[in-house]
Amino acid sequence: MKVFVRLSPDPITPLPDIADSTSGAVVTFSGVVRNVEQNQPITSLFYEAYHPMAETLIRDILRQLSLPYPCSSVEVLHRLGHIPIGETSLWIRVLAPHRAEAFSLLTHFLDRLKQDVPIWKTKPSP
Amino acid sequence: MKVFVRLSPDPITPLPDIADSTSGAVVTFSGVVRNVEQNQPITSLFYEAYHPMAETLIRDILRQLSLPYPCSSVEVLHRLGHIPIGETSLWIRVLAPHRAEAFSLLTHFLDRLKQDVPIWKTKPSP
Amino acid sequence: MRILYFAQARLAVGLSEEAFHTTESLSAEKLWHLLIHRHPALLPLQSACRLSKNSHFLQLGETFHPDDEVALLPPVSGG
Amino acid sequence: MRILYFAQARLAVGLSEEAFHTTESLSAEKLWHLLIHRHPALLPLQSACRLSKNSHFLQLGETFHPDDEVALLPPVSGG
Repeated sequence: MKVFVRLSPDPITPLPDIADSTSGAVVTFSGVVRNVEQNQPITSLFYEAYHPMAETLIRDILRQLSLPYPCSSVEVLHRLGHIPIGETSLWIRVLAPHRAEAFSLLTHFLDRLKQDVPIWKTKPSP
Repeated sequence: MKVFVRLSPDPITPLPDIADSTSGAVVTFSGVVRNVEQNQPITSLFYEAYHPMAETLIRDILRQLSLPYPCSSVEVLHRLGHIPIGETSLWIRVLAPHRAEAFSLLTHFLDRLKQDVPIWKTKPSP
Repeated sequence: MRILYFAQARLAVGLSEEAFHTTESLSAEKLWHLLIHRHPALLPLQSACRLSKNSHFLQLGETFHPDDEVALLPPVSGG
Repeated sequence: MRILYFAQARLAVGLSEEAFHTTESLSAEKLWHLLIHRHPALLPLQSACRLSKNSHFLQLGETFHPDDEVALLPPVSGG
């Protein structure tokens, strides 16, 4: 399984399409900063990461998940720093021969990301 | 829930981004014609639809699924006619406040699509 | 009555649609009987095909009327 | 030892990292005790924070050595 991970303060732009006629399913997830956080209106969120550990853990989790859910490619972009509402904080694309593996790997990865990977969002101090 | 459905022989190009700061999750699914179909190498597939019934059923299914899985927007593009391998036959984008509803609506919709909606793929006659 | 054939039904019959003249209402069983009489290649498809009436799946006990649009719907495979 | 503070730990301490001089190995309990002594605002975070040692979650029974990089990891919330 090809894995690409990038944590960066740059705005996220989706990666170019991958030409792969063995993959019948492409599933993309974008996480967008909403205008409310814990029921409070906000204008941006601040994301920080423990960078080397976060990237290592993301790769470890994807390697583990590729055993039950074999996919051909997973790309993960996570933006850090101040992100205004309406902009993308997380972008993930999964390619797989069939849709079931792609959805399973993606949803399990998101659960693990939000449980274990050292990335945090905080409201900017007023 | 906003619903957009288009069945068309034109190649699929993803719809423009939707600016919506109330939706924290955007999930996109692309179905791509693979280079094998039922273990046989192929170069294209032929898709046909019972057009008005297919579109009506897609809208009915989405309306039903929006009750347990409230999402803000669903767009469905299905290409018809001859589709070469590597090209997209189906493109679906779901926006929702949270990712759980988006994934649930999308995966249930795909199951129903492949069970009930009168769209067929056949191998082109040699 | 207008009959639409899709996918394997279209390939079996060699037509995507045809007119079917009847002056009376027909049950699904009676219609299948008449269609298979006209197109014997439909016989192996009968058990797998669903029927629609005017763009809706035929409900149990519903009958077809002379002006209906009927479609033979083999197992679907979209996506 | 180098201590990294993230998110609520960073906000409580007012620093994102600091040096912590020790000549001996420390258990997690001992390190928490010393850090809370220096930064009392960390006390309410102790039960929720995980610790890492050189970019890995601290394993049960592992100790910290004078050259380690230690991070205080509040409950994560990425995505």
